[in-house]
Amino acid sequence: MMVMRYQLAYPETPIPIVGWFFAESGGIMLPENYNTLGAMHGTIMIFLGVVPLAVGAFGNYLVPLQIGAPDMAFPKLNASSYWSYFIGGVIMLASFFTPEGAARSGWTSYPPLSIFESGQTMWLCGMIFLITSSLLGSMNIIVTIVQLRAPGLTWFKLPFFIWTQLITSFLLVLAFPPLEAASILQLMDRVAGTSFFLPSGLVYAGNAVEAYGSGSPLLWQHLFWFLAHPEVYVLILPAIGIVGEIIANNTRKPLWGYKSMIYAISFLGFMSFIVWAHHMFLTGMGQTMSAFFQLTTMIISIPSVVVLTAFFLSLWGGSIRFNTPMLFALSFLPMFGIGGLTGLPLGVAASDIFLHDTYYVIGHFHYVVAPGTLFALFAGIYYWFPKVTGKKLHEGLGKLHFWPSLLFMNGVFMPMFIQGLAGLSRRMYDGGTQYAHASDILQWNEFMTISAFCLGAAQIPFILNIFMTLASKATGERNPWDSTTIEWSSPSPPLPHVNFDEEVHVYHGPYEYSVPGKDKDFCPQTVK
Amino acid sequence: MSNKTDITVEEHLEIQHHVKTYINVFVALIVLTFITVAVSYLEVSFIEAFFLAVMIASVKGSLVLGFFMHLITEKQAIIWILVSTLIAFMILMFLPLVSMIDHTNTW
Amino acid sequence: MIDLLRYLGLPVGISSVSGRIDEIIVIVHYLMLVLFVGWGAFFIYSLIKFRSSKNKKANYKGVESHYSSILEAAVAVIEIVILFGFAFPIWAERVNDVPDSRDAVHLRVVAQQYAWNIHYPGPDGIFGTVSSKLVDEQENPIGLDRSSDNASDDFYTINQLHIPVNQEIRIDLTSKDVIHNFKLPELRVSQDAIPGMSIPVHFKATSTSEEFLKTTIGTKREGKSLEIACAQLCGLGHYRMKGYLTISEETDYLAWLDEQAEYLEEESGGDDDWGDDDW
Amino acid sequence: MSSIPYILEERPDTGLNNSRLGIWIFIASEIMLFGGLFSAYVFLRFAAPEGDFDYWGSKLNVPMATFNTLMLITSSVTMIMSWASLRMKQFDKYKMYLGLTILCGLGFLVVKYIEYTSKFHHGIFPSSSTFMGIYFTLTGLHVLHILGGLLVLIYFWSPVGKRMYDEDPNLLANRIEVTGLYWHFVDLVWIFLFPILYLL
Ligand code: HEA
Ligand code: HEA
Ligand code: CUA
Ligand SMILES: [Cu+2]
Repeated sequence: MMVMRYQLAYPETPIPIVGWFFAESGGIMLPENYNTLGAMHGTIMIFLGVVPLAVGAFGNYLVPLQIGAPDMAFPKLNASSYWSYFIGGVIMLASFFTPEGAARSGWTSYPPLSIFESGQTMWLCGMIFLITSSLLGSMNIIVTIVQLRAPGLTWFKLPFFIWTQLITSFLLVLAFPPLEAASILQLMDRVAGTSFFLPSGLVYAGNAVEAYGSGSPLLWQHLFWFLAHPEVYVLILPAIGIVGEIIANNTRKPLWGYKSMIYAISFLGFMSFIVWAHHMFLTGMGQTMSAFFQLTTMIISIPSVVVLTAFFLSLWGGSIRFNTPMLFALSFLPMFGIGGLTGLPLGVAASDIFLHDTYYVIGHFHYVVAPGTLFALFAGIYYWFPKVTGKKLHEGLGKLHFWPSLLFMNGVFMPMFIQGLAGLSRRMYDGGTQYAHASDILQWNEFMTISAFCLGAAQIPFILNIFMTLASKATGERNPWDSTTIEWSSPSPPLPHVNFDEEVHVYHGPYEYSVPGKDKDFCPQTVK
Repeated sequence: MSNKTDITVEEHLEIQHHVKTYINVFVALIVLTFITVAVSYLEVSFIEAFFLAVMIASVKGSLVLGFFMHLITEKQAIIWILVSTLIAFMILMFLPLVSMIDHTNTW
Repeated sequence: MIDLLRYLGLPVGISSVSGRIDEIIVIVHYLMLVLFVGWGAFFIYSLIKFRSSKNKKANYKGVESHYSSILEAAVAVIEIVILFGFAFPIWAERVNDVPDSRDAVHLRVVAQQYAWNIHYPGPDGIFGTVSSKLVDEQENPIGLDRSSDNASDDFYTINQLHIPVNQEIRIDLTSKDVIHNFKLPELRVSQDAIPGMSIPVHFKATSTSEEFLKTTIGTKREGKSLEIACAQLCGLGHYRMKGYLTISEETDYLAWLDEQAEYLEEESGGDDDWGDDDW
Repeated sequence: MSSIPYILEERPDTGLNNSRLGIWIFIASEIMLFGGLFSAYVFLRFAAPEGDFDYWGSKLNVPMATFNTLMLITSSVTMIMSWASLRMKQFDKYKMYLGLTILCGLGFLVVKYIEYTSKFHHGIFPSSSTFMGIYFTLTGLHVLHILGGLLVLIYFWSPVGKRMYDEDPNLLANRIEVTGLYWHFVDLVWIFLFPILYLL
């Protein structure tokens, strides 16, 4: 889906292979298709992709294992969360095939546009289900972590991943409902004729809009970003957690500054509720508020720096093994570094005047979500695959997956900064061909598109790897990475409904690697 | 905890004692409801009316929370959760407002 | 650094604000570069030095010094300096020092799908009343009430923004339908146009279109002048919502104004339909 | 059935059982859900033309809403009485109080229904004004919560409750306690909705 969209380096030429999708226009993508794909790409990647993967899949699967619990606290709630997700997902995907088409107002769905454009109703209904699903899931995670920790597993013996899941779930519980409320309001605007987000005196497409008016488009932006900023930390925190686990394991030493990292991410979680309006600097914000939000935005970058620094320092003195999970986890660091650092000029309102809604923003957040979160998720898949299936993924194919991915990721997203610096606006159907100020950087479009295709191709070894490994014979090895955390003391795959085959009791902190005076270089949490 | 059908006399007495509290709270809530309605007929400015109404509602709310929902004897963990919710709630209520007032808008 | 950014694509800045905005972009990029190179060097060095084939046994303790906290504090301090020293003042000037009509060339811009309507107050410098009820896409896209006071000499253009060089310009920005973003990339001006709100932007152009065109000679951009871009998704035509900006010497600007006034005269003699002017 | 610990008994270090913690987190998210709408209400009220909200607000029926407030408060107290009875192992009293709670809830819905339909008869719809929009959204969502709560209450009032009681009275007591917490929360929301929508 991504790839189709990216065809737009060659605007208004028929698109090979997937052209049938645009049959009515002879294979040429129309602006409505482009806007639809853009909005749905964002929505699907974030709400149907990364959140369910990072919180739903990784969280639900690993949290009980890592805290030595037999299952999640509320299995039925888990099921309903899953079904709610399923319904939401079906609604979202089905919307492509309705006469109206899917949403096309960006994943941000700014009214009034979103109220006039077609396709949005399905999007809103889908969102309400997806939000409910995430809410139920995260409640479950919180209760599980608080209540079902194995005996002896005190708060500061929890693996870092568990902490990130806990904070993430809190963010979801507190930040998602306002978006649900906002979705309900927007739904009312669309179907019941209210005007929460419509000011008086609109003239749309030549006709006066018949609504009562006196609403405010900015209200949506506030409610949306009240969720969506915490949301970006929802995307990154589990990733950071995964990376932490893998780094500790493959440097064979404890994470540096474990406690300070926990404090940092808790602080980050709290702060994430008061930075949202840095997405709204150009809505005419006055001096007081812009100063406030710039300040909070800069403050929130500090905990990220603390966490990253801790990761870097963890490397020092280690005995670093470069296996596939580790490679993905390591590359996460500079990639997230680039993404995070480019957040700074966006967070400074004065430079954001120029960079707002340019490809610089696109570059910024793709660096944090694609080579950032996505790589961390890949790392996690490689790392925990042996636990889930009892079979280890092939290392060679893994490396064949990693190196081209890393290369082409940068090939896709690095030029975005250049285009952004030139002032190229995002969400341009023709990639900016119309505009004079884009003429210097248009050639990059082709380069990025080719990179994106290659990036897609680079996923082939991964998929092959998964299928080949699944077809192979299970070794059932419990602890292939010589890891300390609790999940590795269960059978691989874990037993249904009880996970563990013996009573779990925890004696140590999570990362007791290379403890001086021990003969093995790791000391599992469950072994005295 | 007690077994299936019996409870001790002390427990019984304790619950009876709680029941008395519930009744008292109930009466207080009813009275406060009439007070809010009565107060709304006062001729005061919007801001004053607003604060009065919200104040009384908050008192009522605290009664429900504190006694019906046993918050006054609830565990630390839950208090923490609610306090952070309250903070998030306040942020959600007031930051957008403040920023609306702060907007540069020539109309 | 500015050369590097220019080389990468940052267009020449030609307004009173562009210098300071570029400056802060540069400063932040310096900070980013230093951090990235510093951490990157440490990163690569550790990876090489502590690879398992060379360093068989990990050190349980690892780094014991606390220089890193100093570093984190330093980052914080630099960010604060950037904010208080540069960002806040720029923003304050942007939103608080809005000139009023007497001190500036005062225009209104009404965005719509997918065009920019530029409303000039005419010689009297005062805008006539507008009302959404009077909007007629053909005859009167901004809904100007010709019968109101001060309206008789008002005129408007579509997608043609003419301004004089070296004079304070104030634009009151609004939108008829959805949210747009009024962006003049070379002037480092950008502001959302939000229906129901009228938001002032102000700036001073420091070079004329002609002078600007000279700087593009030899680049891919040669011959393409200044434009108004829309930087907020506003519907299907978002990508082609483009206006033209002409910055001229004051004399030329005044001449242009006179020309417009003449058109207006002609029109009010006959009947309407004068809107789509000289382009 | 399941090996999940702390379903009923309390975990020593947190002093909580799973469902009580769970319901409170659920309530936290509900607070934020209604918080979003309250925030919208306040924002829109300030953005609206002067007097607009007052004008439309005066069209609401205060006596009916007062009556409804009393209904909900009563239902809250019967709810907690039914839980207390259950703890005293008085199943019949429990059933009576729970039945009263359900009746009060139904009564609330009936009054709300009358209110809504009379609005519709007068040609007042959510689209009539921003105030009416937010009024219908807020109360509508609240009604949905009442409906949901009623379904659960009826479930426990039905023979299922009896069966559960015979199996393990403490389990039923726990379920009723948790349901009660939710029910009180719905009451709490109304306590704020009432003055904000009807009286201001
Ligand atoms: C995972 C997601 C994620 C994360 C973590 C972040 C993190 C940050 N984001 Fe980002 N952001 C998004 C996702 C994310 N963002 C998305 C999706 C959008 C666009 C939404 C849309 O409009 O569609 C966006 C948009 C966005 C904007 C709005 C831009 C605009 O529209 O004009 C701003 C402005 O302030 C911003 C700022 C920041 C800041 C300051 C951080 C900080 O938290 C970053 C802190 C991190 C660091 C400072 C890095 C620290 C590391 C080092 C110092 C070491 C580096 C060195 C080496 C590794 C060698 N972001
Ligand atoms: C998590 C979020 C996420 C991710 C991963 C991506 C990944 C990618 N994105 Fe996306 N993007 C967004 C979120 C994301 N994006 C958002 C929010 C927007 C803004 C939308 C808007 O304007 O409203 C956007 C917009 C956006 C644009 C700008 C559109 C415009 O403004 O006109 C572009 C342009 O090139 C782009 C490209 C890409 C590319 C090439 C990738 C590649 O990295 C994709 C590569 C993909 C893979 C390598 C495979 C992905 C893996 C999975 C799907 C999981 C599979 C799982 C298992 C196998 C277990 N994206
Ligand atoms: Cu107008 Cu985009
Ligand atoms: Cu943000």
